[in-house]
Amino acid sequence: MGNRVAIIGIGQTHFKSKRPDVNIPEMINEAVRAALADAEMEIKGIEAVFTGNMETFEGVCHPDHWMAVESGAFGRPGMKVGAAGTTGATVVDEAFHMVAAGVCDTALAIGYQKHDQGNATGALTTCCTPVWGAGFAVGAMQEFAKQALTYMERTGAREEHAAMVRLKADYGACRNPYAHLRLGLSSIDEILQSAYLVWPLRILDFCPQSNGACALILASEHVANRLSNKPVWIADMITVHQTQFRAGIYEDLTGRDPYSQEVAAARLYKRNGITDVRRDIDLAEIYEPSNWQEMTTYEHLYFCEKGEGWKMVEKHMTDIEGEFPVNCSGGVIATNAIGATPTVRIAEAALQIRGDAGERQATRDIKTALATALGSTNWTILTLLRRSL
Amino acid sequence: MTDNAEELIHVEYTQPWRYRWSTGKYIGKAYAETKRNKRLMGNRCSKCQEIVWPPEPVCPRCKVPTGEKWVELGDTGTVLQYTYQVMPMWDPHVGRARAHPHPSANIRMDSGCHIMHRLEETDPEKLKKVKRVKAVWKEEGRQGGMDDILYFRAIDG
Amino acid sequence: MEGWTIEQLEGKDVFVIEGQVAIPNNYSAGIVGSRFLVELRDNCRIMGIRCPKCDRCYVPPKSTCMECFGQLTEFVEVGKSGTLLTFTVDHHTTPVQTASPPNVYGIIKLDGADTGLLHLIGEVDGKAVKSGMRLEAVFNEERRGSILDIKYFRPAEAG
Amino acid sequence: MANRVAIVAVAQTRYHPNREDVNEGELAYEAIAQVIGETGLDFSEDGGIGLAITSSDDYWDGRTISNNIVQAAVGAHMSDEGKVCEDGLNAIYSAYTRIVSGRQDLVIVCSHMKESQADKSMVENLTMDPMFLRPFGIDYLTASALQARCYMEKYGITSEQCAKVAVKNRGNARNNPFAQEPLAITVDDVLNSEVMADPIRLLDSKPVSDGACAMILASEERARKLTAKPIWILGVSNCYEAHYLGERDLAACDALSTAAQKAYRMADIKDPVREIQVAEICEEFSYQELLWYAGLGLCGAGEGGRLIDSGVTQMGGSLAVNPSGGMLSGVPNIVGGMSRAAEIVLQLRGEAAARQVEGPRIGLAHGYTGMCGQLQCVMVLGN
Repeated sequence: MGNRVAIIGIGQTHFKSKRPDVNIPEMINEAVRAALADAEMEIKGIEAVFTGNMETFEGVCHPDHWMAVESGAFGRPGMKVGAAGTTGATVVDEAFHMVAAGVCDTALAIGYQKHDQGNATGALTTCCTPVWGAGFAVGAMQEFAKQALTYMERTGAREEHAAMVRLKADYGACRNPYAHLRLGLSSIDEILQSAYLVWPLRILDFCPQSNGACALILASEHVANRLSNKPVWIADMITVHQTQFRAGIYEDLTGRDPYSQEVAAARLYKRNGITDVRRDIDLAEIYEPSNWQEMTTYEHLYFCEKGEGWKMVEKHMTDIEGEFPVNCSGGVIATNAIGATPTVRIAEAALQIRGDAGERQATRDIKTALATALGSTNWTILTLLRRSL
Repeated sequence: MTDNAEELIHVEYTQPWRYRWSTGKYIGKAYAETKRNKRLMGNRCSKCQEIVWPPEPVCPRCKVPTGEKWVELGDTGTVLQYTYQVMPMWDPHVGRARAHPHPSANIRMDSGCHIMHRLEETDPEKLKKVKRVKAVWKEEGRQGGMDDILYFRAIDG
Repeated sequence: MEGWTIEQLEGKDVFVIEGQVAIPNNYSAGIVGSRFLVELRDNCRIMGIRCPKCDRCYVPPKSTCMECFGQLTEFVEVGKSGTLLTFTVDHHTTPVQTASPPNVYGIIKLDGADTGLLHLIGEVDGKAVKSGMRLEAVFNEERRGSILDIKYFRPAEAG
Repeated sequence: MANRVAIVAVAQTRYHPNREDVNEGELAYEAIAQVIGETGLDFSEDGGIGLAITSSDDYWDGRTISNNIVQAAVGAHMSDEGKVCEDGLNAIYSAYTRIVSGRQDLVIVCSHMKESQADKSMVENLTMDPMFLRPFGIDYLTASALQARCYMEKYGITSEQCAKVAVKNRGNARNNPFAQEPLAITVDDVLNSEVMADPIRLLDSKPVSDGACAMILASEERARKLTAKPIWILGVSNCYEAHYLGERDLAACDALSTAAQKAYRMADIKDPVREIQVAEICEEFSYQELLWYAGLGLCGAGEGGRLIDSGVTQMGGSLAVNPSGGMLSGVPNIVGGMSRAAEIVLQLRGEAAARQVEGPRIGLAHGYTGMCGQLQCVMVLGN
């Protein structure tokens, strides 16, 4: 199906809570330069540029227009796409299809968010139909809280398990120079003492609001083989979105609506011959805005049986040194620049395949990796990466 | 040359964005029913027979037109999930941070449809026991929409 | 809800809601933009940034050259006077404009710059404004680090 | 390239200054229901429509993730979905790549917009750099007036020549049942209308409009079974301009030239004036049609005035431009490019009724997004 597509350049900014030293285009430019340097390319070699963020978080309409020069889009094809929390993967999907279609040989995909320019939690509440949901002002946080409660009730997971997820994430983040929250935590007690934000979510159960950008350079097979000695191949990408008012329900009441992540994973595994996930995939970078979602996501992605995600955490199976490492980078609870987050998942998974993840490199050899993207209304994009096709 | 070349400037933008949103025909019908008759009305999909809520012209699941088979959701249901907000959060629709004293809940109505609304009970301990609930309607000043229900009150059985 | 009005369309079960989305934004000018704004505010100087490779001077300054994608660091002061490239006498009323119409806007190529700067034109009747005319910057008495620290450009004295 | 891509069904709503009787989802569904009905397709996993790509804008809609409202209508629940935050022609471009790559064989695209529910100036001002442009409180009209003067003065384009575009397009709109503002006006009417931002007058500008457009794209194999008149996408490309007006040559439109040249190369078009019989282009202001003529290679730089004077682009001319009435007769912003492509499809199928151009084989659709056409998209279609 289509031309083969590889990632040949990876660049990200250092994610931070404040970036007063750059405006939005300049921040994007840092990631673009880093990706070009990684691929040992110049901007001349890029044929198309795709950008994405959550627009209302910064209060800039058509932000791709303001940053046209800094993103490299000036004089080139490209477009801005938007798909809630999954946007950072949608940009990659867009670039992937451009190259797979043979429309161009190289394309740049940029996900970014500069949270310090606005109010993301406030902006997110406007995703409800204004004429319907307004006044309830429930952002993603409250929905995640409800999911956490249901998860505890049904599976036997405890707050301690959520704390273990943070501890694991912090271990990775402290080894990742790009990560935002690097707390140096040593025990789960420190986490269990942090204040509740939205019950039962504590401040340390939740992701921070980060500023940053991530850029990937995609190339067709012949260009990738010519320019790169370690291309990472995009074996497949899949998108499954779910309508808004199915959101927030951990399990559908009727039993008829599965979770979008489950559907996406089942379809992806089927068409790529993956029958035993932990055998056929070596590592995952998943989008978990809260500790609790890391555990439920394991289950949705068939890493384990239903109701047993917390056991994987308890057994340290998903640690950097574990048999099935998940989020060696520190994940989303350590760094969340929403529009960049799914792009970072793909970037980090690709770095692991290249063996270029430095101190956060998984112990086992990573040949195949899965990167996920999650939108607040339960939208999903999955990317399957391989060292060779 | 100035000495404070390292000073970093910020530019504020505070103008609210104004809109005239339409409910459209389907949500409009639901508005009219809450306003006039203190009734929650959804439309039933002609194919799967599920209630579409809030009402829409197309059933998301079956991807076919729902038709206009209107059905009452009733006033009673069971709380499935709830949460309460500890810190005030920015509400862009009113333009300031505000707290929501009433917990947000997902409620399964006895008609089978699930909705999102607020609970009357605010005590965290008592909340854990709230299962069966009933809508408490505004007696006066109903304008249409979900705000015509003040909150859901705990009931027995 | 507070600050909203709901109105039912006559004879229809359709409602129109007048409401708002109000989220304050606070934009970083960044190091390059801040330098420009601080110079305007403190010294009434207009700074450009020059690409040594393309020999092109940008006003307002930017950190990336649009020609060669090079990173720019070389600030240069440009003139307070320049040539009007194009203009409009703007009569329409909008909720976002800062002064009631008519407003005269122009794009001015300052002496020493290679790009045009969008700004207001003042102290002249709209009918007397002509492309190619010479203009000079008039600064506000009170300046706060904004592009509007330049009050407007007015016709320059002879030459 | 392995796969050819065809447009197999198109639909538009009637464009209207204020559709407050419907929300955006219901409005979009008016067009979507038609293309679904016409093709008899469904969204089943086995052989149904596999992907929906919409184009809309969070700021116009007043909500974040603006595609939420059309998700059910475009069949995107538990399915593949994309949203392009640009003019609708870019959404077709995106859908095109999915089919050429062989990863989808049926895609529904939809563009929807209710301009009546927000304020144009507010949204447009929000697209601008907050440091150096936004504080002036300007909008695209002001920016376009600066461009119009620059272009007109450089090439001696007259207000009469611009007015001729407004007269032609609004006159053509009288043959288009979807058009919002079919008008029999004269050049004098335009020149005597209120000055908005000199040199742009009220009748040089497009009115506020609500509407939606939808279409279904298919691979060659599926297209052959779905319709006797598939319309093929022969070439498509887009290109960005720089943001700051002072960094651009406002009398030129380099991004449009680049996009057009790429699209022509893909479509193997060497002489667009001879090879293309009908064009639908986005002109929010009358001067733009003249400027875009040159960008699209339909005339030399600065010759747009002469081209409109020659009558070539009138109905009955050898290259009719905007037989539908174009944007000036009232089409919402984001929907512009998609509705242009829909009109070209109707022309190439010979189904454009009273606005039909005689026997076109190749048609051109153009759409742009942003201040003074910052992102330009060009598509060549053939039957």
